[in-house]
Amino acid sequence: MKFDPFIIPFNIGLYFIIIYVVARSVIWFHDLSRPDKLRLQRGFFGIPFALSLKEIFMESLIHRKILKTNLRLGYMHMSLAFGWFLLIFFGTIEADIFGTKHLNAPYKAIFFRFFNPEHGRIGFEATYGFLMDLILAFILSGLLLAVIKRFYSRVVGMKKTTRLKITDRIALTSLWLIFPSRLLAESFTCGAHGTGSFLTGSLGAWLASFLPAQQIAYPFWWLYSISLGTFFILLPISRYMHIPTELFLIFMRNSGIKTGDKAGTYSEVQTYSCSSCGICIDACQLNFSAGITNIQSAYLMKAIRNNDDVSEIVDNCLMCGRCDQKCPVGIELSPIRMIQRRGGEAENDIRNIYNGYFRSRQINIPEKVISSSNYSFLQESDPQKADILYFAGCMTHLTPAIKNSMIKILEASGVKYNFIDEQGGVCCGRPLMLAGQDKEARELINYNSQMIWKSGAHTLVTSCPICYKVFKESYYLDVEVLHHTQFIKKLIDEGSVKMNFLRKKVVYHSPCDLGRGSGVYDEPTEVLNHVSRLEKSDFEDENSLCCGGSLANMKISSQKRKKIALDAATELTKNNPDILATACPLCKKTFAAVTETRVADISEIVAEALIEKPIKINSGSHANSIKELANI
Amino acid sequence: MILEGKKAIWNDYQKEIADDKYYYVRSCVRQNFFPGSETAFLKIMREELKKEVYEHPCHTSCTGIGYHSDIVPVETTMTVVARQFAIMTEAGYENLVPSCITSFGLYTEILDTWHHFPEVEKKIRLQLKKATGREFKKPKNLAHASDVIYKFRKEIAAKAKYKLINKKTGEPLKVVDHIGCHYAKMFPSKGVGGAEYPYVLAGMIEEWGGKIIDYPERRHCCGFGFRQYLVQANRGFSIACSKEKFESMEPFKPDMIITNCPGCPMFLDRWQYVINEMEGKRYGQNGEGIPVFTYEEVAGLVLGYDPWELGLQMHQTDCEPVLDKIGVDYSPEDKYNLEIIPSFSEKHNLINV
Amino acid sequence: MDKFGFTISAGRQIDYDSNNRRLAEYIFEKEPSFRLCIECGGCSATCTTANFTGFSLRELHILIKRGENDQVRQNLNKCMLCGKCTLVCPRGVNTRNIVVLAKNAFQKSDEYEI
Amino acid sequence: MSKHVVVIGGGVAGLEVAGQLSKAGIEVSVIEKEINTGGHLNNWYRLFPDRRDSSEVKEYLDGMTHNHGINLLTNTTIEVFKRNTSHFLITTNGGKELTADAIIIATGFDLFKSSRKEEYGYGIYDNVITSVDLEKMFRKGKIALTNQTVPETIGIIHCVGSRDEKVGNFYCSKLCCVTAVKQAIEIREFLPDSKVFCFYMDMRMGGAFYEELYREAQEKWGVNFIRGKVSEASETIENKLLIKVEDTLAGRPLKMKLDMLVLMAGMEMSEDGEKIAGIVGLKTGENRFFAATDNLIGSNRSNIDGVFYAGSCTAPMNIPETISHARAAVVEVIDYLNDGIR
Repeated sequence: MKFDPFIIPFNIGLYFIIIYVVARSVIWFHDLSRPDKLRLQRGFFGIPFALSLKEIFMESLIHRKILKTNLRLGYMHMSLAFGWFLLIFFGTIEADIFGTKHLNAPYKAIFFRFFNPEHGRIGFEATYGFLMDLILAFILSGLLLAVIKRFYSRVVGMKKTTRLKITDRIALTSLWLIFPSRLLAESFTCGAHGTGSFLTGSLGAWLASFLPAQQIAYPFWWLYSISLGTFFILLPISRYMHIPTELFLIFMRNSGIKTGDKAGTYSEVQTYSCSSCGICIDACQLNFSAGITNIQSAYLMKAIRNNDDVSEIVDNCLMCGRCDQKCPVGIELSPIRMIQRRGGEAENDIRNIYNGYFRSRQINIPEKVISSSNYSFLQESDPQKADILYFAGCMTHLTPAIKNSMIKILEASGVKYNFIDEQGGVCCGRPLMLAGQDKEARELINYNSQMIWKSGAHTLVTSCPICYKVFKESYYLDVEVLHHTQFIKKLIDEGSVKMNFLRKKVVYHSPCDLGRGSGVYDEPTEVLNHVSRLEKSDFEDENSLCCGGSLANMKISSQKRKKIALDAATELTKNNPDILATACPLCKKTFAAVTETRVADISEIVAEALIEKPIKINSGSHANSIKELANI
Repeated sequence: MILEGKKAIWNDYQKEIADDKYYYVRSCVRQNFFPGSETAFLKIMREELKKEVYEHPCHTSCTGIGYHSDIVPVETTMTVVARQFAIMTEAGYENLVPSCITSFGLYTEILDTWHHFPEVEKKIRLQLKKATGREFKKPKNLAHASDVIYKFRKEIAAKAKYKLINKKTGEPLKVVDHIGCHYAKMFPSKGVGGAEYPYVLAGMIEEWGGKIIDYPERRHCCGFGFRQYLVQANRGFSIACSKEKFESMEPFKPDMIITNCPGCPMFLDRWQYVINEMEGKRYGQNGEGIPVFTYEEVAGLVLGYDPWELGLQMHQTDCEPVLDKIGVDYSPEDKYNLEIIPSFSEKHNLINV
Repeated sequence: MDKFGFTISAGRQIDYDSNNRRLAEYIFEKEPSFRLCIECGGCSATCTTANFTGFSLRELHILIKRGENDQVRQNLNKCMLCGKCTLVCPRGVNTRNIVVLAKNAFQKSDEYEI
Repeated sequence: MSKHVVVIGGGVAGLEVAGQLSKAGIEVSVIEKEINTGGHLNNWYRLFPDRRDSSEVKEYLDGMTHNHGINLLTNTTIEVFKRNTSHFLITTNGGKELTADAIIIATGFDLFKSSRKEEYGYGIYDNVITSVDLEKMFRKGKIALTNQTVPETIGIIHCVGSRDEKVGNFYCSKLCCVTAVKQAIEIREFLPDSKVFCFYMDMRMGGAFYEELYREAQEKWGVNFIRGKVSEASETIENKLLIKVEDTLAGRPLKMKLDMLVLMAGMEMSEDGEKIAGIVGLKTGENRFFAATDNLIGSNRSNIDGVFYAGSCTAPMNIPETISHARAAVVEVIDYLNDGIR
């Protein structure tokens, strides 16, 4: 037998998806900026390609990251992806070795059992058949988990599972049908011919014992083919588009392409690469503390793919970056969210299937219309010259203890500094950026930049991680920008300040913009280790919690903020530390409102430990009297 | 609107008004603004009501305009007023009837001040004595001229030739009453009907057949406000005040406005012209303005006096629509005929005939 | 008109009934905490912008509620969105979102036809 | 022989005093000028802050009087009051003579007569009503304008007759703010489509759970609060009420049209209290309420030995305060009866 009409649905689907993916790849490549194109070209002939292959194997097939965070969920994804891959891989080899000729059309491998019903009775053939049954059983076990997850997500250790739209449902159904229909089709065929291994053979024999196996097999081959064909055709308009897209994403990422601040190919590839696995939903504090369950990144990606109005989703996010860290696909979720914030509200198109395949791409997000200069009232600044600038930041002015501690430390260190916003400064601009108002933010950035430049300083120290992040990322400065924890670490290393060791148990809360946002994890903990007994918590470094006070969330109510803060503080103070330390005025203020534990900024702890006037042992001057000794 | 409620308030605010032997003091500005009005008052009092009204040639301005414009100090004003009282005392009268609302308000205010601060009165008496050698008795009764007309509104109605009724439809004319701010706003108990629901003009209108309109901005100043008008740059505020009133009364479709103050008819009348010049807007019906009258003019009309003798040709907003509605017998062609005017007024233009 | 040497002055009165309060309704709907303001002025006192120029978030809230949209538009963009106001607000009003919503509303339409 | 105390006034304070004294074994007579006891409670629908039905408090007070054998003289006023060395002689309007060992004055308050604020037009404009009129509407279960239509915009003016030198009341009546908030909520409950505006000078939400109620009014019921004293109201041609107020927080005058205006009448010394002050010879204060001998530790004591005050005849009080004040009066009376001195 060489051909049977039932393979037509499969063939249509297969060739459609191959053509679609190729066409789409070409379009995506075409839309890349020139530097990114070069990066991709260079990547193709270099190490990135090898790295990508490895990553594709590890992440797209094995799903290493998901396995690490959630074994059962990882197994589910692995069994489906890797299992299917194995099935195709060994199926193709099977068809090549045992088939009538070499180099077969794909359908010959997929429907091998149909075309070779007598195959696999003895010897090596039987062993190979055993392998194929094993792989199928592997997939089916994962499928079983997937089905259960859909109806009861906790089985796979997930608190929430993603909600589906109609095309996703059809695609999902066809996906679910593929493997059971293959099992049944093969089993009936095997039953009729007395072939097959432990799975198909046994099941087939049993079914054949009371059913006309030969007649029933044929419809199941049709079903198998239709399921495959349907799945392939729906792939581009369902979330399963992530399967081919992710390969593209991995390659782009390894070639060094970044999201940037405008929508483009890379952000689009990323949104398509989201498999809606839901790990971001579980990571999200808005979900598990505040009960806000419709704004998480998976939903945002889906809404962008669907061209839905995302305005309600994008602004309701703390931008803590926990989901970025957890995303198994490595999608830069926060930058994509920022792109949407900048874009304002998208027009809601009339949705149809056609749009699903050939929709207007995300490149054309309408720019917000911004009125002319808003901050013309700002007087030109004339700062004092200084080596080091201290910029407390708006929020720090609401936590005078931090400000005063920093002054104490700066004075003790003996550096020549200028407290640049002592009388209240101009906002750093990040809050505006977080609201998607980059142009306004740029006005403030220019103002502050000018001030910093005029001061002639070489170092800029700030107490606020929000300011720190924007100084680092969006200011064009020729000064070294340091968060005060980094600065204190430097002072300690240089020996400019001396400290007592405080016999206090301290737990450190890493602020989002400092830790995940700017990658400053070590200095704060090193400083704390230097002056106190720093204890471990369950939420450290990348896994830190958000205090809930984040300026990034425009929508959340104060009650929900409080709930997030309370949950986070409860977790962090589980072991009754003396101090809940943080490195951000906003975190401090937020936590202080919800916990009995003393909340202090690292600068406060350092200032407390500071030996303000160290007795200079080797200095020429020495005390003339006991009273004088007491005074120095 | 619950009329009983209003009546209860009107009953609360009744004042004593002398019934004869009046010492009448004219307004500084009215003789220029609406020269027929004061003359008409004298004619009505003397000829229709047969009352004794005395005027003194040495009477001066009460300085109210200067006082309210922060030009004349209060002690100076009080001394000037003390002199008026002295002249009245010398003439043997004790029922003071000012024609001007501001004078009335000022006299009331000064008498009240002296009542509460007798040492001030003593000081003023001394100052008057030093300056002029005069002494005075305080008036026994102080009533505004409109109070007097209010008191005799029924007598006037009995002699009336016309009623404030639209002759064609038989409907009462809709009348807006506007009370001068200084009449009762400072001392509600000194005004007929008080400050919130003044009855002095409403009583006349009701008696003479018209219907009073109660519109939201009835309390609002006409826009004179002294300082607002005296400085040209401020006149925009003055006219804005009048405009606010007109806009508020417009939906009620008033036939006419009646006033009891020297400034109010002036501004309500002239500003209608200016608003029309500036914005092309008129507030009356059929593209006309709303005619503005003094209470003496209305009384004169009711009694059948000739409109031109009453000085209605001096109005900038034409009065003819109202005359036509009432059915007044007048000759339009004589509006500016100077010859007929003295025949009415020559007698009463003289003091104390 | 010039010939009089003055014009009719515009009143300062807020005409509540003829003002367009769609902006306020829009913000009430999107940010219910807008209702909770008790006009303490804490936001204005701590305001970064108010340190430099005449700007009162408290007054801005009132003007939005009264439909004095022109005045709102003239001042709204002075806000730097730094968020201190949200932190000091004793009633938990989400002050920043109110500013952002108003900005968005003005961007959508000049006539506040939200 | 058991002692006899006469309580003048059968409102909240009077009944509470009577009940408590009776429980303590003292013979009590209550003189009430109206046919029914309960005083102002009879006019109220629900009570702040928890919006319980006023009848619940009424039931409690009735229980006090019925269960303890109190001699209740309704429809009764005092004509003559005399003092002998150790007791008081009272002659009522019916000619009845009572001998008392001590007297408790519990004459309560009168609501400010809103028509005295002429600029608001109470009794003149159709749809200007007082807080009591509104409570009556609540009781009837229907809020309607005089033309029987349903109001859409309703304004509530605080401080009518309170903190107002022009009507001779310098003091704060203290309860009108919370009454306004309570009534605003109730209006919104009755008329979900209505808009309610409260015009206040200060929100004086000092009592327990008052501020919470205020917040609820803003948050849940969307009541609008505009800070400023309404200067005047007038009727428009559509028979709406045009009010003028300064929106002091915007620093600008404001005008708006309303369908209905509710005046939060303040509390004043009752007229009958004033009469009794004259008959008995009791001192009254600058606020015209009965003057206690000591504002800190003797707010129940009068200038006459054996005569004590209970409740809002001494100052504006809410119900829990009145009840507490009444119970305090009971202690004072018992002390007096035991020791013969106060």
